[in-house]
Amino acid sequence: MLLDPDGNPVGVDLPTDDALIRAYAALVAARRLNDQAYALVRQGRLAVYPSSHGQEACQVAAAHVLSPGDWLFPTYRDTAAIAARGVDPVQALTLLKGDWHSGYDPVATRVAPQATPLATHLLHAVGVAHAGRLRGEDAVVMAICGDGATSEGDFHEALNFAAVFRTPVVFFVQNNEYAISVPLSRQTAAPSLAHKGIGYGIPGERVDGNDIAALLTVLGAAVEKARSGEGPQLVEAHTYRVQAHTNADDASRYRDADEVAPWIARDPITRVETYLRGRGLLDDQKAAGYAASAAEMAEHMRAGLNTDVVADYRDLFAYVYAEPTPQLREQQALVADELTREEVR
Amino acid sequence: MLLDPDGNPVGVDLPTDDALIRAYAALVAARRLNDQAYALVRQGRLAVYPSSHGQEACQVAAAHVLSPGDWLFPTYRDTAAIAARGVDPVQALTLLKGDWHSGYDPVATRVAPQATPLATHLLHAVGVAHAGRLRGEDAVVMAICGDGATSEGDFHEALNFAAVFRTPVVFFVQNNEYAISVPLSRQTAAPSLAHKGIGYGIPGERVDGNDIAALLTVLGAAVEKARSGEGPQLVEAHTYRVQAHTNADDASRYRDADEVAPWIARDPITRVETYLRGRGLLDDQKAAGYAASAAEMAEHMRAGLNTDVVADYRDLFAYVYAEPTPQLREQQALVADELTREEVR
Amino acid sequence: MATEKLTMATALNRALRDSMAADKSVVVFGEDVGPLGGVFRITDGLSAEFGEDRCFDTPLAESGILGMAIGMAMNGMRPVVEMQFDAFAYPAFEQLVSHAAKMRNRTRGRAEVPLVIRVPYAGGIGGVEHHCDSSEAYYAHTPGLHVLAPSCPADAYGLLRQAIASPDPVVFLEPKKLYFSRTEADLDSSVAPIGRAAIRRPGTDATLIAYGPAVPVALEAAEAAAQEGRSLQVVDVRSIVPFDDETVCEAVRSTGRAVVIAEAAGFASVSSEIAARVMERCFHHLHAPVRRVTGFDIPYPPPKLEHFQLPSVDRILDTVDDLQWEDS
Amino acid sequence: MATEKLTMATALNRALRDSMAADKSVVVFGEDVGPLGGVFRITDGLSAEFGEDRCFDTPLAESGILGMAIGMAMNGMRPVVEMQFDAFAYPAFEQLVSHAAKMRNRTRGRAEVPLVIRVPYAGGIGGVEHHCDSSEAYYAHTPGLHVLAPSCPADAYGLLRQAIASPDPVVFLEPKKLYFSRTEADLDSSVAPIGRAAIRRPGTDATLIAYGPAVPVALEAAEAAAQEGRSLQVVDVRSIVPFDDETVCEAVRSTGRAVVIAEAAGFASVSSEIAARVMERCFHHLHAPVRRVTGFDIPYPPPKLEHFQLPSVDRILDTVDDLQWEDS
Ligand SMILES: Cc1ncc(C[n+]2csc(CCOP(=O)(O)OP(=O)(O)O)c2C)c(N)n1
Ligand SMILES: Cc1ncc(C[n+]2csc(CCOP(=O)(O)OP(=O)(O)O)c2C)c(N)n1
Ligand SMILES: [Mg+2]
Ligand SMILES: [Mg+2]
Repeated sequence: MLLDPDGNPVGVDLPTDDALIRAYAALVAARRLNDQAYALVRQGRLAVYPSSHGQEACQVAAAHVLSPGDWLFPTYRDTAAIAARGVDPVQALTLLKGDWHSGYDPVATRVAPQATPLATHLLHAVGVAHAGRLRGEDAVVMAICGDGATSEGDFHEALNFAAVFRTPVVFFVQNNEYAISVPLSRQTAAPSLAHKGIGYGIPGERVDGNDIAALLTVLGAAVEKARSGEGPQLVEAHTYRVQAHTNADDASRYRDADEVAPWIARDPITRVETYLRGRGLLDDQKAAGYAASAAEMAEHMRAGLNTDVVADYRDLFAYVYAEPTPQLREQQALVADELTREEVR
Repeated sequence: MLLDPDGNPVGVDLPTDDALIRAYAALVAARRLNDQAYALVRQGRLAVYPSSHGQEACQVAAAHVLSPGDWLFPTYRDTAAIAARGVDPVQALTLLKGDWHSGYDPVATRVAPQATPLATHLLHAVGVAHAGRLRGEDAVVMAICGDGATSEGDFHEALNFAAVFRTPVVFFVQNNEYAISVPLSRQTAAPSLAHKGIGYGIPGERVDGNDIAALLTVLGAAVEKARSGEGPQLVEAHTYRVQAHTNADDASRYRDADEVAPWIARDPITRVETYLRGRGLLDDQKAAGYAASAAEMAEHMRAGLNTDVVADYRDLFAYVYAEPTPQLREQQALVADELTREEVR
Repeated sequence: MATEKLTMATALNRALRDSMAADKSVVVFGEDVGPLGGVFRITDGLSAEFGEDRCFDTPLAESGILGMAIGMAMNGMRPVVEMQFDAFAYPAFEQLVSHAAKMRNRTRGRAEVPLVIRVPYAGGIGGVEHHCDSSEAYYAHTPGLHVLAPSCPADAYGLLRQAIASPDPVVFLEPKKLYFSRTEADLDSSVAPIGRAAIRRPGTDATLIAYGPAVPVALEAAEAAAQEGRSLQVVDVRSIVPFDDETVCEAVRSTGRAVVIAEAAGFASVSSEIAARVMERCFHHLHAPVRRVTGFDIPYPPPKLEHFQLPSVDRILDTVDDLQWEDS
Repeated sequence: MATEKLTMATALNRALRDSMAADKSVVVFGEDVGPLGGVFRITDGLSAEFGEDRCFDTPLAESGILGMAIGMAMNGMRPVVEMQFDAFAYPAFEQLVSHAAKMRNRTRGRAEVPLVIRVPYAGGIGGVEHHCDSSEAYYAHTPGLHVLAPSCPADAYGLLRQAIASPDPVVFLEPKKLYFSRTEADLDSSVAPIGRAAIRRPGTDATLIAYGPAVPVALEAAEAAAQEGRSLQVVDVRSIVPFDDETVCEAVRSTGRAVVIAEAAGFASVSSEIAARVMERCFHHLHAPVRRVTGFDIPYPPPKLEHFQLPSVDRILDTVDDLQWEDS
């Protein structure tokens, strides 16, 4: 912890003022993104939204510690991190809008498609990092997963492969204490998730997941260690899923509101805001400026996501293979024929 | 370590004389079983044999620390452990003779079928243990795997489930330094395999895998801890695969004979034999007696495995389901018809 | 014995509850099946009613869930596990194919694994990737598994109770899009024996063969065809493995024409099997080849495009029109 | 351009070597593929020739192997991974179905995963459980994968080189029992394009359709039938996905009778698909239904019983005899 829950600095090696201001702006945008996405679900524009409300410090830090050549491997919950990395949130939300599976170019942006099958993408992260290293590049891969995902076999295999091949991956576990309804105590009997590094020979760190300053420092150090050839790193951020798993979930079935309240008090944005204001780095006017940028982004989201895209059936057949098989060509022709006849009717 | 490589006692809490003598007899039998099975491969009676030559102390200890109601979950390499647990080696070798997949009754013997898909059986072990515990029984499950198998996702899931449910399983890793041709260094970057317990909140112990006294003590303690409700235990025995992976393997392609020699010197049988003779618990006459029992067992193996069983095609259809489906009945009738017509010809 | 109007979700919940009450070796576990009652609420109330030992949440790992279930089944229990969505059963594939399906055979029947793997499956719910797979072919192709797919609350209840009572492992496919539609059912008298298809609608001109989520669509198509004067028979397969050759072939022989309907991608699928075996067995009764209306051989589409993938009334009727009618 | 006598194992090894020499983004990894050269020696010498970075052993975890391969493929490499035996590919099933097969589609072609999954497959080698599965149906049913199964050294070489060059993920099924039989082949001129079947033997009375390990058996059966005066055509499918409807259907139309032969369990299998599509497409050319000679719907038998499971010359000829010949 570098900032205590009340925003008082308790550590020594705080990130630079610039980094914290930049992070603050991104936090405000991330919160706005979460709120806007939730609203869009209510309006029927998104099918569902797994919010990172309350986890925005993790989201922002994961993106901000990366250099341009680095990669980010996010989960379904990490839309805000993807946006913080520079991907258009409208593109990022294509999945949940339902127009296509993934809306941005993972190779151009160096942001992998948001992974739904838990922990599976951690192995892709290892592969991307290993390929880069074989070519002599110094790119680092930031791979995010949740506390629940640490129970999957792929989590184990990914950490182990990364360790054996000394692959430059930072495994970043956002421990928000829940996997849908299942609390952390049902996920592990270990003292912490960071302890999981030991069985692979990977250094593990724990960090307060609502403290942007600590996150920037710890994740930043992990990235640089990975880059300098020290092999993979494991960072567990302890945070909390303030809202339900998604809007479709009913958290009252499995946890008391009492449990949530203290976490709302530990909000990651207020904490850094208090600090920045105390240091004179932020005032009402500046804050209003960041809020305005965030509002602009929200407006862009609404504009981009309130459109009805006319779904083109040909897309269904165009990307299955580099070249459609004869079978797919037949099947596409069948739909084309149906549509022609429909038009005629 | 309780006995040093030369057979000198170095620990304090040695197993009882009785236990060591019983173990010695079983070690002699285990070695004989390995040798006999190898010979049967050469004679074309077994398809293949993954020997536990040099690992017999692990084999015997894994069986001897169990009480009658406990379960053993072995791998393909653990035929000697199965025999030490009281299963007829002829039945145990049914798999490799090729008459059927598994030759003994796993429920009656409380010995699971030898598992080939690596680490998968560790989860079954957790399930068996959990079911027993739900019924209020105090049975413990001894689940064996190799160093290579620790890399599989199922290893991770098994240890984690066992830890979360505090299931009475002893995970016993026979680290023989190789997974076929792949050395331990390619399997893990951790300081030891016992360290893997930490990430699950499971106590991990390392033990000299060629020291029967230490194995009996450490595994025995682990079994009793598991039984008394302390949850799962992890024990890594450091040993060595003295022979090739199986007779079909050519170890010279991946390791030097130099590497093997010191391990032959560390033979688990001579070590305890030296100790027992030193203590006056074993003399030539007694040793000859154990050798004779082992020879008798080998004779029984030859007799049982040198027979040509007439394969009954009906077995193929009888056990797929409790009741054959109509489809299987048709398929069986087809073979019956073929055989009738063959006889006629 | 009373008939009541209820959803498939309720019927399934009732089947679990009744099975647990009847046999204390029945245990239910998986992800979020405890206090939450499952993301589809199929296990609602079970952990409260039967206690934590009988219905519980596990760590998040499907191979772990199934592997542990196999062990428990080997040791006297009857586990019923839930895979949260179709595509999230794939991590358990090795446990399913190499162990659940083979344990009885491996041990000459000495180790039984009476367990049920419940899989909310298939599409039509506007779900995103990985939440709409029709994975029945993987299971149906694997010897040693029974594979069931109900299409209505009554069958859902009857088949699930039998699946739980079965000494063999059963993959129980629950069509998600039918979870919450209500129909009349008399659960007490629900008898849908494993291995028996059902004629859902009589008809004389052609036979529609469907299972799970495709059955209501087939019935709708038959209704529409009736308006146009064509009489379509509808067979609900229900039990994919074992397959009811008798009922299905007799139905097809009676009409001489058939269309197999399924949501799954068509290539090397259950509908390939049905088409092939019907043609093998009814060849000389057929006026036209058996045709298939299936999903295309593509990954399940995103929500906005899924209507192209799902067998529709129009596509079924077009295909029926193609069955080489003498008068056309 | 010279013809030489060589085994399929040698042809495969040569294909890997030539592909690695031609393109330095090709990397080979898996279990025991390094110094040992693979348990079947298919990767023999590659790590010595191309170095540890190009051909290497991994930790023992198949999901890990395929998952890492997917990542490497996303980042400019062309991984060729080995699954040691058929049944040991199952742990990688989720990576295969939910990622390898779908990554291109998911990203509208922006992320390609050019990779090859080599699977020594099928039986006939006296192998114990888990070492003899014919798993092609699982792969063929999964949209987004190409699935190839060569039956001779020349095709093995040609198809593997093309699989490695392909921008799409390819499951490459290597019939274990054919690894070490020698045939004449001219590797340099081996052209077996993905998606094209081959007529292996002309014939006029009926068509045998086979792939992989079943092809030599089909040829033997055709030879035996010729002795008895019956002329059987043999088609080698080679490319299961994409499937060559043109060649296969043209062949069947020319004879009017067909038998599909495969080792895998028959239910919901590749042979179901072939039988179904051939009957759909050639219905009015057929004198009898297309029949199948496949493995039974049972777990692969233990060595002493496997001869009952494998399609045999006699079983094929019996089935051909059953094709409703006018004169019988
Ligand atoms: C392999 C797999 N199994 C199940 C699911 C269904 N599922 C989606 S999110 C989730 C909980 C994940 O919890 P955690 O990893 O802690 O991430 P969080 O949602 O808290 O960010 C589950 C079970 C899935 N997506 N993938
Ligand atoms: C899932 C799976 N993958 C691959 C194999 C093939 N295989 C059999 S034994 C073996 C090596 C196992 O090494 P280890 O776990 O150390 O056990 P050991 O043979 O040394 O006793 C391999 C790779 C397998 N049996 N199962
Ligand atoms: Mg979580
Ligand atoms: Mg080993």
